[in-house]
Amino acid sequence: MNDRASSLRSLEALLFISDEPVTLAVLAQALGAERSEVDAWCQELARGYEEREAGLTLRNVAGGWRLTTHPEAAPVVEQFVLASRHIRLTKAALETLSIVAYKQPVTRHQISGIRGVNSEGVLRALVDRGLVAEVGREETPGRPVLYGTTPEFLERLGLPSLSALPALAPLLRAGAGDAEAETADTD
Amino acid sequence: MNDRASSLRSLEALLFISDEPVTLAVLAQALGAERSEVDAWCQELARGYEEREAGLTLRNVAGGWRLTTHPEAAPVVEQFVLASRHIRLTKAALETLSIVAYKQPVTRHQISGIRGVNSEGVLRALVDRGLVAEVGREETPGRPVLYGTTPEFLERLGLPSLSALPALAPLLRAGAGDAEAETADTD
Amino acid sequence: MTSTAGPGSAERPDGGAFAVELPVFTGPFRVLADLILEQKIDVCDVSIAKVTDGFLAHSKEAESWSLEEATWFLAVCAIMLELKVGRLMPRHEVVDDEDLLGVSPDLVYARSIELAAFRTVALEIARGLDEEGLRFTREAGPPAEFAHLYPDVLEDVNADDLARIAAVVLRPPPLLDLSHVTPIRYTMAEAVEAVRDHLGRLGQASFRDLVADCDERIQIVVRFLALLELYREGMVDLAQAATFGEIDVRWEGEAA
Repeated sequence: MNDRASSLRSLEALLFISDEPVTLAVLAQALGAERSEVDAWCQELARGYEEREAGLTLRNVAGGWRLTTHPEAAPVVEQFVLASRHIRLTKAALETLSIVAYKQPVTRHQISGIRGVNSEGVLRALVDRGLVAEVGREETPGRPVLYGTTPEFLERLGLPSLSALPALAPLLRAGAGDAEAETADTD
Repeated sequence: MNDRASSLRSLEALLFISDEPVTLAVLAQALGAERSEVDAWCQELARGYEEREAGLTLRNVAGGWRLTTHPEAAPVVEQFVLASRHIRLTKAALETLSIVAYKQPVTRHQISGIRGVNSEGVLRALVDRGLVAEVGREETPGRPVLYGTTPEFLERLGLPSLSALPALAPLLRAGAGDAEAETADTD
Repeated sequence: MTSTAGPGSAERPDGGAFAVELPVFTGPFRVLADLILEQKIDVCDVSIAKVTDGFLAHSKEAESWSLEEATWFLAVCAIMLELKVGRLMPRHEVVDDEDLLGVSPDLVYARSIELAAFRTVALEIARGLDEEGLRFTREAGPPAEFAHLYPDVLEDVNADDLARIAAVVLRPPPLLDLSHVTPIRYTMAEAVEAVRDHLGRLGQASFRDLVADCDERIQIVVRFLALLELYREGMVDLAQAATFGEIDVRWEGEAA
């Protein structure tokens, strides 16, 4: 077995035992390899799973590489563990979560301003679920708490980083007519 | 994707999320297939791992099929466990141990709820260390395992019995004061 | 105060004559009020008590005491107080800044687009969460064979250390940081109900009667705010014969 094959083997084992996304830096150190090299190996592994229609998938989420089961295996897995990883959020919670995601760091007051309703309860629920967290205080009188999304948020969304969120700008340029239609739709 | 491929995919996913050998009976029920069929699929998967020199290996051990890391990856895995997880594990283990000590009998789910993070791995490490043990099953759906501390735990701490553990109530009250002071500091 | 000087008057009385001197702002009160309503100054940074003291002093010195100015001042103070209550009170779902302020059509327009954009991405986020919910991670950590490598957790740890850790982990999380707020237990809704109940039966009463059952000053303040709210809605009429004199309240709404 050559070095590369051996490294791929160790890499897969490390990903298997990790209970969180593993950064390239950590993997590179463990494998004694360059980050770019490890990145290429991860992509190779990921492709391999895909090609052989495996029960596992490897993806870059929340700043690291993580093995998960394939979505198509979900019905069987859910039955097996008698649990669902599905999180159901209310419309208000989703709206608030979106605002935090795009506007972070953001104060509760600013969120309420955008939503037009008090958002304290819904914000607290998001904090309780680990999707949102306090990330600091604004340096203005009263020093209000600033909120941001957590790594778990990215993980739950399967995104490598915040920059992978869908772009907001095109939506902001949309006319008010569209906006109203949209609002009516989602209500 | 045909039925067989789909079953193989689900099978691999089931083996991936299990941390102990899974019996053919359990797998067969989960997949809605015959035991002999499942056995053949497991052998096929196992051969697949071997052929592509994977980091994982699927073995038929006492009691069932078990997916684990390949022995050749062991040195890297050991280093990884030693190096990158040491501090995190100690803190997580102490937290988990303290919860078991004061809340016993307690389920894994309850512990994870209190800590706010999945505590399966760390709990198992404590069981392996002989500090925590299964003490029964909760009579609720799924009959989750209840955990408690062992005589060895008391011995290590030099305590005659669990009732000799320091009372928590005064610490909780004192802590509340600290928390307020902390809050005031950050204001 | 009479109904002739209600906030509905076409011409807003000029409050510019009255100036304030505060750490956050020095200048005409009217400007301060505008800055607060435009959310350029945080209402929580303004001591309404100090402003009120200033206004009373100003009123005494003024040659002609303007009822309209006083009414306007009171209305603005009431809004600021309610804004402040809304900002400080936890779990207060009723009061919303914009309900009180009214918002310019331009701002409403801009915000409707922004909110619609967030609602659209919220749908995508929901979809992402749904899809991701189908993937399961392995939480078991390293296989049992590697457990011997785990650090000995009880090394250098005694029972007291363990208890301290337990106390930290098991302590119920503080719900809200209220260290900066005196707890307020009285709500506008309750106060409105109390006034409505009292006046609905008797038709009219003095303010003194309406607050006879109040235990704390803050309760009286909230009851007064409730009166102003009812006045704004045209449910009550207010009359005060002399400065600091008895306020007579007459029910204008339907009988309870």
